[in-house]
Amino acid sequence: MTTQPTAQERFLQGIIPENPVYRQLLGLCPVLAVTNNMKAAMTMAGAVLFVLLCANVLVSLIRGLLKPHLRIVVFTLVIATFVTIVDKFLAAYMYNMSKALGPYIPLIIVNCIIISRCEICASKQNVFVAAADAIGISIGYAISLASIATVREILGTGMFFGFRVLPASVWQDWVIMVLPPGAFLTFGLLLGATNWFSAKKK
Amino acid sequence: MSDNVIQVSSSPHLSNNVTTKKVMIDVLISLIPVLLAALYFFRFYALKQVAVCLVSALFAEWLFTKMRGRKASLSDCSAAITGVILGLSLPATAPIFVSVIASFVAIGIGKIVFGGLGMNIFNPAMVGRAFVMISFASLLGAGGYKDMGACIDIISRATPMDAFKQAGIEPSMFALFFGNTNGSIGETSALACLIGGIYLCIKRVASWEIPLSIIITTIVWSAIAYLVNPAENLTVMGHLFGGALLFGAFFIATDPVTSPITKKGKLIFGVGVGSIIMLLRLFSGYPEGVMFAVLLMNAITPLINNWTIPKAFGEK
Amino acid sequence: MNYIIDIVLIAVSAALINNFVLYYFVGICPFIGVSRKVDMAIGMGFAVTFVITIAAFLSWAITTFVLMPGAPLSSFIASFFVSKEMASQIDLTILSYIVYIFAIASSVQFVEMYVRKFFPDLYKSFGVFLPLITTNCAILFACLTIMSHIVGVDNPEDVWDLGRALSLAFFGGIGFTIAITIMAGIREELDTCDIPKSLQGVAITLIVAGIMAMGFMGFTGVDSGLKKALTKSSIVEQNKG
Amino acid sequence: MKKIKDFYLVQAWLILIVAIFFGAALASIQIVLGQKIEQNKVNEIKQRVPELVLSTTELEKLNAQGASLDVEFTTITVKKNNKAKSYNTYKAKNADGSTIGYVVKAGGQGYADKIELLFGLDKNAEKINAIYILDQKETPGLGNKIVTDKWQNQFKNKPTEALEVVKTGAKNTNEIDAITGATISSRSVCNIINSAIKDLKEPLKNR
Amino acid sequence: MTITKKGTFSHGAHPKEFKEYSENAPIEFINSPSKVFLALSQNIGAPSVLSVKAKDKVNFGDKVADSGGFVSVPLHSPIKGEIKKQEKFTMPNGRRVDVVPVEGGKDDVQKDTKEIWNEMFGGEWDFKEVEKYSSEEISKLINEAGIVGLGGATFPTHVKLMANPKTPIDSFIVNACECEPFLTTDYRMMLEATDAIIAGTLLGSKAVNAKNIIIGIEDNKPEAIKIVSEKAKGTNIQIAVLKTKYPQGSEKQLIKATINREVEPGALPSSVGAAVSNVGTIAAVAAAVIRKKPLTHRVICVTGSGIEKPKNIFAPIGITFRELIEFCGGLKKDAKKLISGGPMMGFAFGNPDTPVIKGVSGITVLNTRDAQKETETNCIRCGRCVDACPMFLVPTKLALASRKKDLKLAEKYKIMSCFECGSCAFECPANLPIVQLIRAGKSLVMASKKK
Amino acid sequence: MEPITISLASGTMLIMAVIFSYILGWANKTFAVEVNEKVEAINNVLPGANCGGCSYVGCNDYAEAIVLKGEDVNKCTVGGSGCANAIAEIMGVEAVESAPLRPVVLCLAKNDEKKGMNEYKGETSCLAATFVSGIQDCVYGCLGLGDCVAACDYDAISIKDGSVTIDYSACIGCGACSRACPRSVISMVPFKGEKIYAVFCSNKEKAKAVKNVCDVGCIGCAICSKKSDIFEMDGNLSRINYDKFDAMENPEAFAEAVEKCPSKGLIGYIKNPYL
Ligand SMILES: Cc1cc2nc3c(=O)[nH]c(=O)nc-3n(C[C@H](O)[C@H](O)[C@H](O)COP(=O)(O)O)c2cc1C
Ligand SMILES: Cc1cc2nc3c(=O)[nH]c(=O)nc-3n(C[C@H](O)[C@H](O)[C@H](O)COP(=O)(O)O)c2cc1C
Ligand SMILES: Cc1cc2nc3c(=O)[nH]c(=O)nc-3n(C[C@H](O)[C@H](O)[C@H](O)COP(=O)(O)O)c2cc1C
Ligand SMILES: Cc1cc2nc3c(=O)[nH]c(=O)nc-3n(C[C@H](O)[C@H](O)[C@H](O)CO)c2cc1C
Ligand code: SF4
Ligand code: SF4
Ligand code: SF4
Ligand code: SF4
Ligand code: FES
Repeated sequence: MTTQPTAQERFLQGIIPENPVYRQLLGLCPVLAVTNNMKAAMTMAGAVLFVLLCANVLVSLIRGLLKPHLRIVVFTLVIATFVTIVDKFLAAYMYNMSKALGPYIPLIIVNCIIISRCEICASKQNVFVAAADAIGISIGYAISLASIATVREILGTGMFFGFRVLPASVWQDWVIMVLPPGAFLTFGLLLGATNWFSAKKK
Repeated sequence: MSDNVIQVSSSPHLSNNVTTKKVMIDVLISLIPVLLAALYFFRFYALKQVAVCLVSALFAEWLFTKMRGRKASLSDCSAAITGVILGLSLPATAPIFVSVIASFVAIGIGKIVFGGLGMNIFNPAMVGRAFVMISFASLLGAGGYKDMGACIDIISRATPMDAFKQAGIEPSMFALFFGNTNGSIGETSALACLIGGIYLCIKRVASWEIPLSIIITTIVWSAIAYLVNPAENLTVMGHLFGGALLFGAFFIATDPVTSPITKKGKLIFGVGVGSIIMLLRLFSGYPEGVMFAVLLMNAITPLINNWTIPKAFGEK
Repeated sequence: MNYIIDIVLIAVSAALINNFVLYYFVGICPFIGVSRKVDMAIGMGFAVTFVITIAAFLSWAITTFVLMPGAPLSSFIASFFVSKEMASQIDLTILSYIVYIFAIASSVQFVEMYVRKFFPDLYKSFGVFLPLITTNCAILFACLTIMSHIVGVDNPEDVWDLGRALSLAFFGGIGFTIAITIMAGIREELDTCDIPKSLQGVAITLIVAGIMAMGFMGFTGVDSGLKKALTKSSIVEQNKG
Repeated sequence: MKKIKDFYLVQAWLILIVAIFFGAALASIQIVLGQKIEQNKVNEIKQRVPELVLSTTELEKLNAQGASLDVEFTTITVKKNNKAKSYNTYKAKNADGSTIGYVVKAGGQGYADKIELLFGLDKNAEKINAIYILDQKETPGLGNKIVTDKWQNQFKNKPTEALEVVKTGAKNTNEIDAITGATISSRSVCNIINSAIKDLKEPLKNR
Repeated sequence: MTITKKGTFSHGAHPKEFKEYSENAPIEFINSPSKVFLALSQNIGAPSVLSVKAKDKVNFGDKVADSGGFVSVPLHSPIKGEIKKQEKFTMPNGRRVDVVPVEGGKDDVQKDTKEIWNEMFGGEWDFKEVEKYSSEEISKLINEAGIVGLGGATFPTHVKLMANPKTPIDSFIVNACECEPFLTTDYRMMLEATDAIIAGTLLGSKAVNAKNIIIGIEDNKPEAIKIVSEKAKGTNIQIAVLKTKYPQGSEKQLIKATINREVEPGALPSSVGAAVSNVGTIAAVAAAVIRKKPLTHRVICVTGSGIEKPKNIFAPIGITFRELIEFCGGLKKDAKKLISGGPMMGFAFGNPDTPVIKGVSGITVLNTRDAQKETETNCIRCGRCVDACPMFLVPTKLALASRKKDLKLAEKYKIMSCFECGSCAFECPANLPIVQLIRAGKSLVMASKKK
Repeated sequence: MEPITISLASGTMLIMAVIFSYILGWANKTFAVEVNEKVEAINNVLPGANCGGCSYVGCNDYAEAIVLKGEDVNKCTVGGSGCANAIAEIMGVEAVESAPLRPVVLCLAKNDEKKGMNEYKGETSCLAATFVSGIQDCVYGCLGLGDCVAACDYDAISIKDGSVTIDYSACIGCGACSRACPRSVISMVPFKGEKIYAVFCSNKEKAKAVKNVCDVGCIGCAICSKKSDIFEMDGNLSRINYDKFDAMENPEAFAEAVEKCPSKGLIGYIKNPYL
């Protein structure tokens, strides 16, 4: 049998080589939905980090007790609980952001990234590795969200993190970028670009 | 014996000498009446618009094919059509940067990413136009068409479709037919569109099924709408000559690449385009729906092709 | 009459104007993953539509009867222990996400078993998609949307009943089916196209989806337009009647 | 005989325990945070009340004092086409209990999606004091200009009769200038206000 | 005799006719060459089996090979001479076949070609003689004469012209369309061997017991229509004048145009009660049955813009293309492409020393201008190919599916129904080699079927 | 109040969990799918290129064939012997030493060595070109139109002057090129030892016919096969028997056979790039 990667490998792999968005193409709905500005994207990434970290750690702790046919249920239960917690925290302490993200926070429950990490890593390896994996993957996820959000926010509103970077006097916003078509087009082209770069590197 | 190197190839060894380039040049010829009308009504605005789009479309085609490492494909003239049709579908007032972005998007995202000529699913010009229309809605929405400061009178008026939708002002049929109204520079003259369009159909460059079925569908729906509620709806003639209907039906919906290949498919396509145009004109937030109707039906075209495979000769 | 118009408008909006995939970005995974062949896409579309409707029914019922503040079932049970007043304030909405995901998972399981048992042929053609659906956010999204129209609505008139909930879910599913089928048609066509290597596969699919989304933006406002037209004609009708 | 291990529920003991535990945990979180969330929702509206019922000078004065207004929340239900319709209204009172004005929450279809807004009325419900858009999804750059102060300021001191949107230069007191390129959004806002005022004018006056 | 007008089929193409090169050139007679090369597989079906050995002497008309099965024919020597060692040649259709050379020595006196023509087709014909032969006798004599379809398909004619109780045939159609541009072989036959054609038509219909006897001629050949209908007076032959359109001469389209029946894909004409034969074939049938002459010579039209003096030549089978071309004054300086057959269906070849087989109805030589192929672009999905395809297929899809080797797609679009007429590629503005791609696709489909 | 909420919440969750675990338990039992552990294990070992080099549709197919049909363990050309050993271990059998199969192009004629070349207009595809006669006289030789190039997913093939070159550093031995070649010019050969010999011609005809069409072809004189039994005549064409090559008894005879071949350069070798 192949040996399981170490904590460090897990951490590093999650960022680029196994990037959940550009490489594994998992959990694309929020990637498209919340990337019309950086703030929302980063909040989303934070929420994913929290849920993934908690779920990975908890699953890893109870991995000895899992029955094969029931493990997915346990994962779901764990994930759904943590997502509810994040959601309520946002509603309590970042009310406006919570309103802006709307249903996409609860949709983390069905985000395949988390369940696949529980399955691939947490249910097989120890807490330490699982945590490293969660952080690595979350950083990878955050980088991906940031790349898309940067393009969309700057072109779509002339701003970055809410600060104006392209002066309104000369810049006409490309409104389409913050609307649904812009999300698809930006991600599609960025994905093409990453494919091109990695092919070239080889 | 012969001085030549003998050539071998597969049959047939004759061809009717129609080439892609000739087809495309025929389209450009058919656009001449429309261009003349545009120049007549919009003067240098039209010249500027078409020239900017044409040049940037050609440049984009050259640039992107080069980036792909392919031979330059300017000589097939299809990029020129994209440029001209795009220019004609923009308002006289659209600033230069809008035209340039539209051309680049049209050629880049509308065409080259799919593999260039013949491979694209969506009409490149309409992809470009939709992109800028959604991006710069204030410049290309109805408000954008009006420019009080313009030195050409018609540009300071509201577009007829919009005037009707907003204020219920009945357009003059005479003006709609000949074209001295505001609007996208190529669409205003129904007469010019008809002349060019009929030339296209006679030359078999465009299939007559598409414009015909679009026009008939539009007539049917607008007649129904008018009969149900004459007070609030434009007449059949208004729908037919107003907006971009004829321009779209003859020059845009007929793009062979993005419309179905079989006769039956073309009829279905036309009925679809006509129906969506009327749905959007009657109910949507926009005064006009040609562009969206064409894009939506382009998307369905592969399915239409798939579902209208003709029965082979003798097949039961 | 007004009720029917309401249902129709919810349907049009869910299927076309605010298409689940192209406007709300939910169900992207199957939209990209299962859109390579038209027949597969249609199978997936109908499977989703079916499950989404069942899940919507379940979540509507659970929310209305158990979870929302003052829901009949939970306040009935609570009234054994505390005063009626207090009991009607019991608020279990915090459980909603968990309950929904379980409702979805069990309806998928249930549908799978039912179809396998009674329609083995059907199972062969679309059963393979069922497990995938559990992690399809379109379903959970529909449940959440329904919830947002039940809990925390100012005006009791605006609280959704079952009919509205099912209209949203069913036509949301139909909208998904339309989008994925169109996409599959296009992707079959793209197989014979000369797409740059780095754009092949998912990237070009996303770009096509972007252009489709532009097209679907044309429907913006059709619901208000329809509403205006329909209410007007129904007023005419009422006057007659 | 079946072994205990073969019973489904026994196999699932972990799930059952986790379920109970999580249920309890979540309920506790609800108890802790629920209040705060509710507060957020109410505050979002309540903190707007002063600026919606007071004039600018009054508002500055109030802020300088660091005082706050007394706000009373009521739901008013009116009959319309044989159907009940409820409005959330907020009555602002001085410290002495005298009414300053009312804030009404109303909503309706905009260009793209629902628009939700607040508007403030004077104490006799005869003049609009100001409006505030709570929620809208109009097109950025066009319809979403309804959130700009410049446009909203037109509503100051408009009489509570049917407002009308005009495209070129408002002349009459009941006219509002449309946002160029977004007549529909502009009209939607006015329609929402018009219909709420029509429903509420009498009930508010009578209170 | 009756004449019907304007029958046709739907779709198809309208290539320029180019018949002017050779239509007014009377049939000429080439001297027998000293060496001929007889390909052993000249027909569809099993190859013929050599019945002589190297160094054997044969005389004019002697059998050199036996029929190799039911769907096969014997082969006769067109000259007097000695059998040589077998060789291999690449035929214009790309097949590599065994060829047996026959070489006439110095003392072998060759029969005059003109005399052979006279014996086969000339002189007086008495149509009453037809009555003397029974259906079976006719088939047998056809078989012995080694006749294959001269319209190009080279299907053994005795198989086609044989009464079969399982598939009764009520219509016998003679294919005199010659819809290929340039070629005038059949046209000259109709003008110069009219009697033999009428006799052959009657024999053919008798062989299959058909009541309906039709000769289908395109309306661009008024001379031929005139003379054939004159000679057919007093018989029950109908002349069907058909619209000039490519591929009017294709079997299925001809049946549709004349008797309005549609042959299902993959089925034979006999499934709708029809049999179709080319005029040249039918003349050879007459010569075989009534004059007992084997098929050793045929008329070959050498034409095109790259030929000095286009001619219709009565020539021995097995003569090389080079000899025929030289008989016509050779190639012009700007000749670019040699085609065995017409330009629509014919095969281009590079080696003029290849021998002619029974199915070669003509040689078309195109000059540089006519052979010019415009540069290929991507398909613009214009649908012209769809509007041209007489089989109602979607050629562009077939071509693209073949190019991508997507056999499922190709079969979904019914690739095997294509008979490679070339109407699609003729019309295509993108100049896609549609037919070539379809051929490749069909070969892949067949290979996958075999597996 | 609070205890009630908490217990109601827990209760609701419990009921759900019960229902759900019941359904799942039942489903698990009713629809248990037999997963063959060995197949899984082999799947993990196989490289997952799904290239078809093993003559199965994909890696999984091959894994199943090994377990269920007793297929040999050394068919994976990509994984090579390491992979074969791993599979052998799983299956508990002895791995037969397998040399990697690599493509060799059995036609060396460059454009100027091919006779009867005519100008060809049409689809740039060898398969399509086989339907046009007269492109070149030899109907067995490489057409140089690159179906093999297109078939190779690893960019290992290039064509210059009508002659095909394989870049063995990029080639993984999937055999796609060999399957794509309509003229069967590319043969998959075991790469073993320092030099891999081959007879670089595919023309099956007799001497005269070959001489007519090609200067460097195999004329079928059979001298080589008379000298050494490593060579076997396939009709008029000489072929090397690689099974015998490994255990060559008489290397001198082989050397002599190579020496005596009248077509110089016809029998040649490729230096094993993997040593
Ligand atoms: C080919 C073509 C397609 C068009 N399609 C649309 C469309 O889909 N939607 C639209 O609002 N305007 C479209 N237009 C612009 C309108 O036809 C026209 O200019 C309109 O009266 C301007 O109103 P608007 O700018 O408010 O949309 C199109 C114009 C052309 C030339
Ligand atoms: C992409 C796009 C977005 C639009 N968004 C809005 C909007 O949010 N609100 C609005 O009232 N009109 C919007 N419009 C413009 C309408 O189509 C319509 O032309 C306009 O309401 C007419 O108003 P006007 O007469 O003031 O120009 C939009 C147009 C486009 C093309
Ligand atoms: C596209 C196409 C065109 C044809 N054109 C002719 C033609 O012009 N004349 C002809 O005799 N046969 C033509 N044929 C061959 C006929 O289909 C048929 O095989 C022939 O008439 C049968 O007669 P035979 O067996 O005597 O040759 C054509 C076939 C095809 C596929
Ligand atoms: C009849 C006809 C209409 C055309 N219409 C358009 C058009 O509306 N927009 C466009 O970009 N190209 C048009 N073209 C050019 C060309 O087909 C188009 O750019 C292709 O989509 C490029 O692959 C047209 C071509 C023809 C023959
Ligand atoms: S597809 Fe075949 S049958 Fe149809 S036109 Fe082309 S070659 Fe002829
Ligand atoms: S005629 Fe040519 S360009 Fe037109 S659809 Fe057919 S293959 Fe394509
Ligand atoms: S050259 Fe390419 S196609 Fe051929 S075996 Fe090697 S990797 Fe496979
Ligand atoms: S080796 Fe075969 S496939 Fe490759 S170019 Fe030569 S003939 Fe074509
Ligand atoms: S993240 Fe939405 S379906 Fe996968």
